[in-house]
Amino acid sequence: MSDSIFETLHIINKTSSHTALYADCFNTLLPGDAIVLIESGVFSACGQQANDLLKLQVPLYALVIDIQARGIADSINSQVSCIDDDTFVSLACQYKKSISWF
Amino acid sequence: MADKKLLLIFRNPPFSDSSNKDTLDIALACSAFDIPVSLLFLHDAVLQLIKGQQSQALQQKNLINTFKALAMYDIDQLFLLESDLRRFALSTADLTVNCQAISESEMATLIRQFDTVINL
Amino acid sequence: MNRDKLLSLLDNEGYLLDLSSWTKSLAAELAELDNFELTDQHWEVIETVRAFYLAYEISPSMRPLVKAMAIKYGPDKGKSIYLMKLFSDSPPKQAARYAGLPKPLNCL
Amino acid sequence: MIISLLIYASQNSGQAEQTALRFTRSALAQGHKIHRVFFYGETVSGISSLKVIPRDEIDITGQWLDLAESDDLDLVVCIAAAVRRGVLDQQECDRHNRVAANLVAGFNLSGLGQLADAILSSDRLLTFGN
Repeated sequence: MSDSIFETLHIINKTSSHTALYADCFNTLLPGDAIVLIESGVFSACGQQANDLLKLQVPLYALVIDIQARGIADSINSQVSCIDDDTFVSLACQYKKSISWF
Repeated sequence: MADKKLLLIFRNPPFSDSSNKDTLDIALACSAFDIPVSLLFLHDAVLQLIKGQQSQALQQKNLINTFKALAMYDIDQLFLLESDLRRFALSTADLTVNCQAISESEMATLIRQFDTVINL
Repeated sequence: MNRDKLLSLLDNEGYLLDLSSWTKSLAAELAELDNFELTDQHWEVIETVRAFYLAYEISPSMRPLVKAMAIKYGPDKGKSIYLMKLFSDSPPKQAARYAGLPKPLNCL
Repeated sequence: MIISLLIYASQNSGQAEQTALRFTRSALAQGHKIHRVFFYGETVSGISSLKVIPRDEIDITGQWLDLAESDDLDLVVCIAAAVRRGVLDQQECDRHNRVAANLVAGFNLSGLGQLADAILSSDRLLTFGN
């Protein structure tokens, strides 16, 4: 078993139009956490929303399969780490727990 | 078997989809397995707890009475946000169960203490 | 009531189909069907699960039943061992059946 | 690691189940143990053998079964959620005097205790929902 050194992995699968969901997630973030954007959540890896998320100072990941499916590969903020399913699983193991925001 | 502390998050008002009931059922089931369960009521979920709900005319089973049973299942760690109480002009005295009102920053540290979080 | 009539009121697990048709004498007949004799101590439990259901709209599982018994009848009767000795099946299930309540969820 | 999944989604909205399936495949490929996949809420409506999938669409339920066969997955459907949505195995069909059982073979109906056990027995619980 690999050692868990990170805290909470926040998994978001909705667009930022779900303002309450994003607010809840932000309110619970602490240093040591990270955010993974999946499904419709990957739209938040672009534009102003990406800037807002990066300001939170936690690692920001986005599932590449969902990015490609939505045709936004060219618009992803360069500071977002685009990950495949295997890395998603690795993150889920490296962080002590996950919270799914949906 | 390691002790697992479980946090269940409620986010919906009464008479919405089944997620409040589904989450409550998880709480009762986990209590039977001696899993320590705490509950966090966010935003509209606070409205689920208002005293004096009379839903007979809706012909829909009301969860409020089952929430009152939580203490009988030794589930007494219930949390909500001070900001939500202010938003809905409520106080904890308006609620049918005994809840602890916390700030957003306290919520973040609260969540840290749990091994598993379910947020339906 | 004859056996067939009585069985027609129950589901396959012996729980009453129409919860509103419960009476004390029906409870006694349901127990008789199991060759089980209801004493005053059993009636205390049956009344406790009924009161629990009326208050909370849920049939109690073991832990809350024990707690409800302790509140009403004191620590000696608020023990799972006391209830286990009293009933032949799982106490929350058997008491719910005689009390005309739905099967308790999540019963171990 | 030992991982369990809780799926709380509808097959007719969103892609949560597809994401969960890919996650499961990837976790198994990396050598992790999937202790249980627990299907809850609206998800269970889709685990009916009476469902007809258009020929040009993917049958996600069938994909779970393929994975269960190759990797011995424990696919548990919440019994209370299933029965109220008309998804019955033979035992529940008999119990409630219904015309037919329709739970897809390979999935098992059981109580929320199986979710509690999954929480206790796993290093991680991942929720996929919509």
